[in-house]
Amino acid sequence: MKEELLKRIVKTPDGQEIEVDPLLDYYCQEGPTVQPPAYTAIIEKLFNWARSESLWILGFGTGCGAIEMRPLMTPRFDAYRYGIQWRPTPRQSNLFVISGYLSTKTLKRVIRSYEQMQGPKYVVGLGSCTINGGMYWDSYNTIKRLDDYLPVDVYIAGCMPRPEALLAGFEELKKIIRAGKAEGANLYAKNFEWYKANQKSVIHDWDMPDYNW
Amino acid sequence: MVMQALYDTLKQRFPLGELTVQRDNLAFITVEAVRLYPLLRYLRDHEGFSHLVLLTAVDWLEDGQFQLTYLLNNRAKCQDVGLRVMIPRDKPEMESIHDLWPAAATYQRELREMFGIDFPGSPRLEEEFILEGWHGIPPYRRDFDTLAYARETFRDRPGRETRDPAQHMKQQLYGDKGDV
Amino acid sequence: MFELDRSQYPQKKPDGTLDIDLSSGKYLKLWQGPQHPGITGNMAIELTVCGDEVVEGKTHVGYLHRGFEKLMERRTFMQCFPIVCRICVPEPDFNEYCYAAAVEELAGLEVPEMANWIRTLILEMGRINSYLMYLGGQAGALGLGVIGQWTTYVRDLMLDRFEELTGARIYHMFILPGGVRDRLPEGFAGRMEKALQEIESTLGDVEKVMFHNAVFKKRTVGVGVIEAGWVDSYGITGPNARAAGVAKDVRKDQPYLVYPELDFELVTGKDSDIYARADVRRRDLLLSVDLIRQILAKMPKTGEVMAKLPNVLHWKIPRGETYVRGECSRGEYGYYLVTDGSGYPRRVNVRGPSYTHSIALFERMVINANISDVAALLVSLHTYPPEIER
Amino acid sequence: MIRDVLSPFTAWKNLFREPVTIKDPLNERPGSARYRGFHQNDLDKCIGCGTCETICQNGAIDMLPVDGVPAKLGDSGLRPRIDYGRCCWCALCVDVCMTGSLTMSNEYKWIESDPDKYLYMPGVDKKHWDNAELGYRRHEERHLSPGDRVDMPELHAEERIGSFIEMVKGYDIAQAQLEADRCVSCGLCIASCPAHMAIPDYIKAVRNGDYERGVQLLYETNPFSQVCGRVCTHCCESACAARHEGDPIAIRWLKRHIIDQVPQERILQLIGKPAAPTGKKVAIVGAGPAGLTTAFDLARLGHAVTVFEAQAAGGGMTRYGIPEYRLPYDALDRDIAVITAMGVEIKYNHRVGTDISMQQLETDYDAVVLAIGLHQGRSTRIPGSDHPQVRKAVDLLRQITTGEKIDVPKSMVVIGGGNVAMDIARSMARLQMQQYGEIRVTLTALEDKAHFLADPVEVKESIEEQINILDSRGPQACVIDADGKLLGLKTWKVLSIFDEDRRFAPKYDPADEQIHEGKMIVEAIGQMADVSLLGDALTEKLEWNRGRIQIDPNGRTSEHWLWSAGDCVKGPDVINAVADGHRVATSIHCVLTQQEAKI
Repeated sequence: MKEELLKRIVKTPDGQEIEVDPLLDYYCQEGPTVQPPAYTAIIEKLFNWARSESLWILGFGTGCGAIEMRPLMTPRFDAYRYGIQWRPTPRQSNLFVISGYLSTKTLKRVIRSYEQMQGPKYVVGLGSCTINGGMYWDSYNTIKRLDDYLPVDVYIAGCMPRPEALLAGFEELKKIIRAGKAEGANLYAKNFEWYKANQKSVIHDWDMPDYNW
Repeated sequence: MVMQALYDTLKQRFPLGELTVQRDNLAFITVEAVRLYPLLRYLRDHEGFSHLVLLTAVDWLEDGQFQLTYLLNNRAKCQDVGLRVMIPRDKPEMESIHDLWPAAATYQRELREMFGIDFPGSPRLEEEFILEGWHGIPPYRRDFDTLAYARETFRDRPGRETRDPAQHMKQQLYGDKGDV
Repeated sequence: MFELDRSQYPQKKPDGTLDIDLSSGKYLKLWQGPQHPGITGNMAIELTVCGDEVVEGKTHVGYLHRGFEKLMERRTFMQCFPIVCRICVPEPDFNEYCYAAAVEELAGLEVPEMANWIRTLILEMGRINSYLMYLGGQAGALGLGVIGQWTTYVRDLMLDRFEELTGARIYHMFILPGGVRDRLPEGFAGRMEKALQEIESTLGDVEKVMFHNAVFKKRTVGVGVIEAGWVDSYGITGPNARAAGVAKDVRKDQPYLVYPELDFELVTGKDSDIYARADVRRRDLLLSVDLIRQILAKMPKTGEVMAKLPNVLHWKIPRGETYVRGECSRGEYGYYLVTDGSGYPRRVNVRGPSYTHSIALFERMVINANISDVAALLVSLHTYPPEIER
Repeated sequence: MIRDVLSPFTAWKNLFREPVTIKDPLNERPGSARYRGFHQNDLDKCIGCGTCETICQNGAIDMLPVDGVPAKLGDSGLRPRIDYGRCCWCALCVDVCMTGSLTMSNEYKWIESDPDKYLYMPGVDKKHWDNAELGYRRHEERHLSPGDRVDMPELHAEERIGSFIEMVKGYDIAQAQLEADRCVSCGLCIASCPAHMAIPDYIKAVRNGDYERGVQLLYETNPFSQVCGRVCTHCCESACAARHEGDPIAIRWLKRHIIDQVPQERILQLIGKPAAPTGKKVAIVGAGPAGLTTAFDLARLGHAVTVFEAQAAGGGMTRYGIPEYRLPYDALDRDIAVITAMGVEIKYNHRVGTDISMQQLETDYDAVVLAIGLHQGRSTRIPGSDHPQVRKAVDLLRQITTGEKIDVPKSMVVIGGGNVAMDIARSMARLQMQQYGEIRVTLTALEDKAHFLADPVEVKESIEEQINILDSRGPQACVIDADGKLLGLKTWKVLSIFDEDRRFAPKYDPADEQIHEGKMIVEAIGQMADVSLLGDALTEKLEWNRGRIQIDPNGRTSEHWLWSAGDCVKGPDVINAVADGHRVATSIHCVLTQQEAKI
């Protein structure tokens, strides 16, 4: 475990000595909860439409597929007109695009970022690697099935998928959201134990709280 | 020819092993581990081989040895010389050269992590470099089976099966007819 | 202008290491990445700052580690060909070329001339792509977002050319051991010329908006200087070295493919700061545009594109070892290949220029830098994380 | 400085520029002509060889059976299914495809919520890109496909025509390795080989230069490798995946190469010793490939085997039917020597029915195998075919082998278009050359050139040896003059051979009549078994099927002690006879050991 995560005594500016246990003190210990639809069907529908038309993607290029995101967010393909934009922080995003393979080291950061995102949140798996390991099927350092660790709404085939295919994937995701079927965040809360067990089975030095909210 | 001349010059100062001239401007020379450091310093300071191109290892599992390859480049003459050092696999330890080239410390960190070769004195050797939370055999060693590890650690998606054409034809066409 | 004395913290311990006591309250640990807009790709830097001054920086890599060098040891020589390009995403072709050249050298294959011309063309096209991405990133790191919008668009024009030539936008998988997959499509040169003109015109705008820009100059001139003495100690190659006045380029020093038949001068700089590096890359990009024109004009119209290969399903290569290098947009890209007479490589080591640039060199350069310059500094070294950790 | 402040404002000029944005990126952007998009597979062209699966470094391809695509010779009936959770679209599978059936379209959009749906069988799972015109195709120069067949060094027609020296020289090591390198190890050939030899494995042994392993593999399924390496009908090569776009792998020549490389003594060592004696005795009638294969297998298993052979040497039809220039006798002798070394006793010049009766064999032995081959020639029964100068091909060939004096005619006509007809024509041509220095052999066949029964290579070589081959000629009569001297053969042009029901009923055009000059006419239109040795009582007892002894799938006749194998029950073919021998040996061994268990 990293030095800064260890339990330690800290001297405050006024000279007091207090004990700090970062994992317990810095994070909320609550787990995620299932969020049932809060409104009547017609309002929920309106909300879903609004959600589908504002896909804010977390700018975290986890793998090679990230390179095709740049053309998408620039004038040629101009995803902004589809209500899609990129945000630098998880707090402002509701869509996580896993751009290809995930090494176990990145998976750990991906879980943290995902858990910090606002619900309702969606995950798009990009390319073969997220489906069944892709060309890294025999690698010791990449996960093979993204859906073991995060709830995935849509997969886009390709290695890597082109911007047009990405766009088609986002359009598909919009349909799913409008239909009220993009329940990833709730699925994650419901099966939290299962997801955690899977995550911990591949991340060998788990030095963070179980839920990074 | 040029590389042979260099070899002959070096040979007057250092006991050297085998020379393999791969191209006009690339040769590999085998040296003993204890001779490496002075040889590198000599090449750097007196022969113009000032650029450490790479430092890597090859696992000769069958021979019980690691081969360390130090590739040096002479920028002015556009020549490369690779120094091969064989070290025993059961005691993988080598003198650090980070004081000759600061960049070598990174290579040594990687070798430590991926091959389990120790370079006493090299900075930040104990820190994790590429892997995180890795226990077990260093992955670049030949006796580490990456496929077996992946199968054991990660779940493959079910639904995959395949048939061998010859076996399938046997079963379909002649297998049940009391073949030998 | 008043100069801040940036060397009072931290003091050195007698053994030479820095005396950084986190609980003293003087220092703060700051992570940049892996999920951070001020980072190139998926990597992280761990900064220890004192005020707005960085006193120590550590590069963390491995987020993209897939173990290529291991995976290649269990793939046949032809099976390795599709996976090598994944080692460096923005400029994959050097992997294909260096791997192919190393295999050809050890297997004793003679590559047809036509294939060499097409290889050179592809490598130069890839270089343009890579530089365009860099220019957008460098400007973006200093808040000049519009440059990235322009360069990404013209880069896409080049990707269209890649698509019609190789059948894919990013991972071209076109240069395979023995040659290349196909000849140029009908009318390729004309469409390429159009794209080149668009790129040139965009670069003119970039020059006006980015290089003749008071803000950009203020932020980059004199910042992030690489001292000449570091070039050898830190294994610096490519534009990073050329901007420091070290006129080294594999294309000239150990000419490969058809570079001896092309007419060009090395692009060098002298100030060795962020601005100089950006400028060297911009001019190098224009050189590549010129080289592509030369290639298309000089290349033969017909000819074989593949050497006769043995059956690729059980291709064995005799025992040997070699190192093959090329000059990619970031510097010296090389493959060290060891074979043992079997059908699989014994060992492959990929030497990406980012390896030394983004770790040893960056960690040295970031000391005493201002936090706000860190992103620009990192981008100016032009590093691609996947080639560091493979 | 001022310039640096103002210059960036030039960016405003873009306000007056056309936008570069693509209006409808979802529909306006088809992949390029070479785009490596989703796969297509032409199911009819695909042969299920699995080469795509072998080359795939991602382990993305499975070979699976498909409804409506049965396994048949040369087609495994399997088709590739690609896991798009693995594929990287490198197109190596397309490049190595042996038939060019696998291609790629220029389509690239495929979205799913359920990741399990990405198992995709191109051609079977219908997709809108199945007929896409654009997309990646294998290069017409087939860069990654195996190269051309290595030519077999042979004696030229002029060199070989005057003698019976073996005309095929055999590959040297470099040639053999080059040829073996072409094999993609798909294994489609195994099913088409009657003996189901481990062909890909022994070709691999050639590649690796491990000839001893090769010999072991050969002897697992075939004790007649010298023979089969030279004269096998090589059904395997007609099922070879390489045949679709080029010549098949020279499997037969590679087999011969293996056996040529290992000295006889070493072969004997490699095969090992027979099992401990079982005390069971088996008699085999006929020392041809079927009989000797049965003998070899049974002897290896420890049974005491005695072979009765009417002729003075073993090999049966391979010795007495196949000319020496195709199969030298010493090669055959080496095969037989290995078999006798296994403890098989061969009694030459023992004609069953004359020297010993079937009844005697029945009482003296635990099992008897009838492997008597087809040594009686059929006759055309045209007028004049009973003339003494009208001969049967099998009889003549036997005479040539035994060295009997033959009155070689200056000119002759052969009737028949099969391999035996070619053999006798070419043998007689050699004798004519030796005796007269010129060749005058005419060969008339019922079939037209496109449907010749003989191996195309045989036809080609016969023509090289100046044999006058006439197709579509139906023999009508042997022309005999008043003195009873044979003058030649009268033939009519053949219009058709079979009637609507595919029955043999040739139609001729009498207007197109020719007389072919010949002092001798040889009938080479087929052979039958000489079953007189059975004796009346046994003939009566046995069940028959269209003139052949009725056998069950294991080669056992209606008599529990009697098996029959080889040409006499299965028609003429060496490798079939070998396969039959194995089958019968297995059956006998099974029966004998079961008897043991009962006691």
